[in-house]
Amino acid sequence: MSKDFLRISPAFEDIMPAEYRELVASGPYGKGYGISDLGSHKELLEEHPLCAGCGLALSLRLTLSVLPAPEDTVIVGSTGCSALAFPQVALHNIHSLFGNQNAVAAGLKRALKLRFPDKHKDVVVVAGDGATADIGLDMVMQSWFRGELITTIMLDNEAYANTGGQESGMSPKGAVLNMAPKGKKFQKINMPELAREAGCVYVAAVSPANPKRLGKAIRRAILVAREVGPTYVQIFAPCPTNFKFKPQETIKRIKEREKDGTYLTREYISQEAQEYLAAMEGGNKDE
Amino acid sequence: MYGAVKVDEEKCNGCKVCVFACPDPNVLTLLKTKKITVNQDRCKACGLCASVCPKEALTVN
Amino acid sequence: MSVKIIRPTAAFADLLPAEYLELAANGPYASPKTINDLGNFKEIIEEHPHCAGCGVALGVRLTAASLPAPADTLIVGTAGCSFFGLAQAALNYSCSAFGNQNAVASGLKRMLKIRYPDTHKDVVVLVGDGGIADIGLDLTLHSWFRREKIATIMVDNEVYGNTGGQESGMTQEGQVLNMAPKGKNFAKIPVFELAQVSGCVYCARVTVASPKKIGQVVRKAILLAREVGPTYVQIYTPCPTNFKFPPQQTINIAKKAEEGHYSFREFISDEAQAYWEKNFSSSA
Amino acid sequence: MSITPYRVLVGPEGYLPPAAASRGVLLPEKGEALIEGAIVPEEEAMQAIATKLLSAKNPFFFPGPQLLWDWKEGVAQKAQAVKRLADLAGARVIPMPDYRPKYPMINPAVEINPNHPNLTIWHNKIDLCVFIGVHCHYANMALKIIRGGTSCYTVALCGEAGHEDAMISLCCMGMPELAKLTEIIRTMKGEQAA
Amino acid sequence: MIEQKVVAPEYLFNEAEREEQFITGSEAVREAIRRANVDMAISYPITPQSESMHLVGDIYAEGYIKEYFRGENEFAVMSSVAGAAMGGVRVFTATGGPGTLRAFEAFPTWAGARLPVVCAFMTRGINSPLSIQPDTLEMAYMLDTGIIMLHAENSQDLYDMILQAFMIAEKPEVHIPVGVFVDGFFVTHTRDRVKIAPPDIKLPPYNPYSAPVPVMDMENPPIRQMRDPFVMKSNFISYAAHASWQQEILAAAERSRRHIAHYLGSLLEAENENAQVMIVASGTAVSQSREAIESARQEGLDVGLVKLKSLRPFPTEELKAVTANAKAVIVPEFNRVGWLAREVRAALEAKVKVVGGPRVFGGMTMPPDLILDEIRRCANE
Amino acid sequence: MNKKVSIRMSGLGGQGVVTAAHILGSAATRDGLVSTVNPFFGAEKRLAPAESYVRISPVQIHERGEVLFPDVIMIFHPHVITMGKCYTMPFFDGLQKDGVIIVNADVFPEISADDCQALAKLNAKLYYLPATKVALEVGGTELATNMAMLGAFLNVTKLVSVEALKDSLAERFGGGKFVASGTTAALDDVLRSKYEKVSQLIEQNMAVVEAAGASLREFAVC
Repeated sequence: MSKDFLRISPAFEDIMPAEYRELVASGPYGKGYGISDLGSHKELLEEHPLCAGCGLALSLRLTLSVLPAPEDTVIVGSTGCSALAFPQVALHNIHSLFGNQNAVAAGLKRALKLRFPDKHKDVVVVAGDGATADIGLDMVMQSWFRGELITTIMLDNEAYANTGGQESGMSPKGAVLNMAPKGKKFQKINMPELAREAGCVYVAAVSPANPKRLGKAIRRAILVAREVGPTYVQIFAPCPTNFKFKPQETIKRIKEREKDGTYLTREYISQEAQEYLAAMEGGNKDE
Repeated sequence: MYGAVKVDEEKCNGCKVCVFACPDPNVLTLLKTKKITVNQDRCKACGLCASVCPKEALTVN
Repeated sequence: MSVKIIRPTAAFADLLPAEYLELAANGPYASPKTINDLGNFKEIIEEHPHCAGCGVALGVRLTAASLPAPADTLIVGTAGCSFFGLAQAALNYSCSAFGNQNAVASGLKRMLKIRYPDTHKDVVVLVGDGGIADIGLDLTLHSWFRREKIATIMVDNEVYGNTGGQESGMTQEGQVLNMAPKGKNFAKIPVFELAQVSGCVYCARVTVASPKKIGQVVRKAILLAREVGPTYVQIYTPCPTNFKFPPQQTINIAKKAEEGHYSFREFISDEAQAYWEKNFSSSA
Repeated sequence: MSITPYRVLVGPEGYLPPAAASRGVLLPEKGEALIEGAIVPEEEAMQAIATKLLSAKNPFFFPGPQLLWDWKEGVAQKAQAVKRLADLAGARVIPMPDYRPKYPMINPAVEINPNHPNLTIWHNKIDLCVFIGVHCHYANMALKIIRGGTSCYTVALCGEAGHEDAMISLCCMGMPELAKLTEIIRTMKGEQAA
Repeated sequence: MIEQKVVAPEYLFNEAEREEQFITGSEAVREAIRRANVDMAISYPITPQSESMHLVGDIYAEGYIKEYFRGENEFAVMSSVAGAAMGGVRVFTATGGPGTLRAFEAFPTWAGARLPVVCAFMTRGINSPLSIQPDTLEMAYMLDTGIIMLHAENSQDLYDMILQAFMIAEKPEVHIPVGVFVDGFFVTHTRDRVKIAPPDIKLPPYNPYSAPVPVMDMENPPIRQMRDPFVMKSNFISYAAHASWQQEILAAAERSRRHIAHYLGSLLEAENENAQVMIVASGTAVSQSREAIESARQEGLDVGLVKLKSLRPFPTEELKAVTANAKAVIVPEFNRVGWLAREVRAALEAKVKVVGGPRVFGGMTMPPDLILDEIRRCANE
Repeated sequence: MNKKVSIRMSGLGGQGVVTAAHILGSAATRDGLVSTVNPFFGAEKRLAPAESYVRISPVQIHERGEVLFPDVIMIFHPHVITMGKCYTMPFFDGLQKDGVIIVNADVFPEISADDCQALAKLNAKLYYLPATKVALEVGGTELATNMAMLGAFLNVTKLVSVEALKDSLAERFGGGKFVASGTTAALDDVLRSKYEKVSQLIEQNMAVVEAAGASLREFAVC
């Protein structure tokens, strides 16, 4: 957007509620903020109805704080827990339907490219594991096959949480959940690997237990998607409500799973993306 | 388009490579004599059998 | 099936048209046939309306001749060219809606397992590239994730043949087709690799230029799917009609592809390899 | 089309009344306006707005995002003009900065939200409100809810085609129309004072 | 590509000198899109629609359209179309039969999201067993999706209605999708005379900033903007918000009446409306009826015809008016359920006898004689 | 002409029934008549049954879809009669009184006594010609079979002018506005490849049209 788009009409300055004035005064638009700036500025995400200790909410908040250009970012979401927080995000974002987020994003990205040929409009898909790996897998992968210049972020809580805790394709094998009363019978879907095979030029699996790494991955994914090709980031976002652990244990839980090797963090960068990033990150080593 | 493949029985050695090349079932069959025979009514004359025959025993008009 | 169901009742045997009698007497049900027996027995597919020189028809015919147990095989197909030959096959064949073949097959296989716990009922998905790689990709991959014991066979003509020659996800990059008027601008979908990542225990890639290989890999895929897990075979079946080459060129084109983008590939998981060696290596 | 023309009157009309458009109320053409469902010349509607505004006990203006944010050329001036108009009419201003279903609740003293505009109306005891600068879809939603559940008189100053669900609606509202309306109010106020 | 200049829609529709071409319905689609100033089109194969989108692809290659691609299935295509429309461009697609049903979830949400998409539906059979042949059954399912439904009788209608559809759909107070329905094969593959405007003119472009909802480009306020949030009664947000939203979609369709009448002349066309026997039909059934009526007139029977051009919004009042003198109304249809007869019956409120039929389906042709038989029966009663 | 004539063309996929219908309808339009043309495909498969329909009239035609009651039936391949490769059985189903049937066959296919009787009752005129043979001999390709059939049609009905037919052919293959779809496009390319120039394609195909008349035979029903 234009640099001074987020400006209140002078005539109405005095009647604007405080949160909007704050957003203008100390919001992140055009500032290039990163993870380390959190706490020092007005965030894009407002108060939302997600559960206490929600790993997904935390991941979402961290994700929003590292968008390289929030003023030119449009997010496409999908049905699920994340959709409950999105109305409270100070960005243009689209709910879409359940599972069609990458198809919507593909249409949107091409439309924006056509309308604004000279600037980068970052189209970022943020959806849950059910939307990405189950009902929407075809559309997710086809957007990658086609090389759509979008970033796909999966908030992986390993269950259908919003509908009450059913097994998803990303649930770990053996997990007893609704609709898997005897435990899930098959392995967690290997999405990072599928993403790589399907043509993603940057793939990362991260978690909010390491916010800096998460921030770096998201940033890289979005930058690479501007020019090189589709990118995928999978964020482990455990759900205290449906996996029945205490809200304060979310991060501990991530660390345990990372330690026992049942949730691997990893990063894959194609040669071309590597070169692009090297050029981009050359002068900016602080992350 | 209205023709059918013809077998030169002199040249055919019954190797059946043509049988594996035909997209249509039960068109080419191997006779007891170890020669291939063609069901003329069903042949679409595409020529695939001829394209693989090592003995050049098949021709499409 | 019980071979009885292909035995004409004595009272009406003389009334049955010749092709049915032939099928009973000389079809592949009574005694096991392999692809090497082609030309010597009555095939289970009858005359069909595929174009002359059709690679898909050839692929389907060779696959049908390679079934290890046609009497206990159920084919699940989908809309597309592959449908035409199979509609004339003496097999139980269901043509599902476009793209949902692997979901239909999953339900079918599980039900048959319950009804016939002691017999292997081979559920084989036999469809085109559009059905598997485009519209049905999600359902295909999920049947593999769930490790459904079905064999999925793609007859890949790299185009939507039946609807008049549109670009499919399996079309090669750069190819000009309908709906890709400036040429396809992304690579062929790597279904073979995706199958491995998604849990298939056996994958093979062949072309109609190598019929005996088709015979081997199809048989292997179906036998392994009985006990070990999902399997996938991808057969290159060039389309003379939509790629505008003379029908007699189909096999030559497939042969050339074997030296290029369609070289023979095979993947087998350790578990499947062990099972194969234990049970079938002598007969392979 | 219905035989007795439907009148868009001040509410509360009841539990989920149909949209006025579904009851046969048509939108005005340029130069025309709507008063309570009937098409009238624009001038007449402006007069009616002025009368209503000046006689209201507690009138409010609800500027929407298109006017609150200085996002393109001309908006700041238009916002200024609207502010002057409100001041002239003795109306207070409460903004509708966006349309989200806000969590957990809005502060009805300082803002209005299209998903439950009635909260703001009730809280501030508003008897007349003027919508301006709100995207048409959200304005229509809000106007229907207000008409269904409150006794607030609604006026819409629309830059596009107008709103059947407002009791008075202008369409094609630009700076000249705004100036004209201001002038009418000024004149009427002068007359009242005199 | 021919250099095109933007002209007023009225000029393109009514005034520009037209050339008569002997073309198929699919070619008529191409000629409409060529003049529609479309930014983007997305395709997926389904008979009998495919040819239309091939031809649209051809004009993309020629440079008339800026973006075009094949999606992976109809649901994805309709979703991508939604994304494009939210991004503020004029977008076109087409589907039919099973494709319509595969994509179905998208249509009510297109309407709910106020997307001015124009989609051509080339109807065909949808039930098992599979059929690629003409059948209008899918339209029954579409009636309550909230989209505007126009039904073309022939290629001329198809050409005109597609162009007009963009203008109707994009009116700020309407701004909901328009489906242009046409009977597959009977129109798409039939070669007929079609009068078309010169190729060097086109419609005015779409202005996304007049939309009744903010376009999703981060260039206009509000920035805190979600398309389209679900509304739950969990936090002071009333179900009334959702209900009011839905009313607004219905209202948008109502508002389209004036624009349909402006661009198409009317929502229905009536001939000989004082007749005692009236035929009410849409699509190809109108054409078959015309032949039957010609024969009936030669027999001295007095028959009138109502051609319904718009099915949503439904021209209830107009239909009542033009059938006021009728003692019987015959509704011939190309589907087995008779959805149009249901609509007509509901509109006429049992004041007139409504004969539901003749009906053919599964690809069968409707011989005008079948309709003639019904006319004779009704006339002699 | 003073009344509508409905023509049904039955053949096998790839024989050009759709193209023949297109050219005929287009020619009628050029002669100032009104025409509609529509094909019925099963699926676009070569050698599968294919039918197309042409209606020609001095006044506006509304009716569309299958021609159920043809005045003229053109049969492009004897298999239509002998193997049932058509959408209607028997092959003359729906033929109107005094109707015409033109068959591509070297000898008229054998038909049953009952069929003969039915045809006689209709006062049907039956013709046959070796259209494929003419196409090969004169046009140099069997793909000109449809032109031979049109030549026979012209000879029997005189419904459209030779000039109009030639112009339509030129427009169809002249590389102008017409864009053929899938399978038809493929065959178009094959056909074009048989001739060095489009003008040659047109000349030779028109030669086929003319030659067809000479080899046309009437078949006496019983």
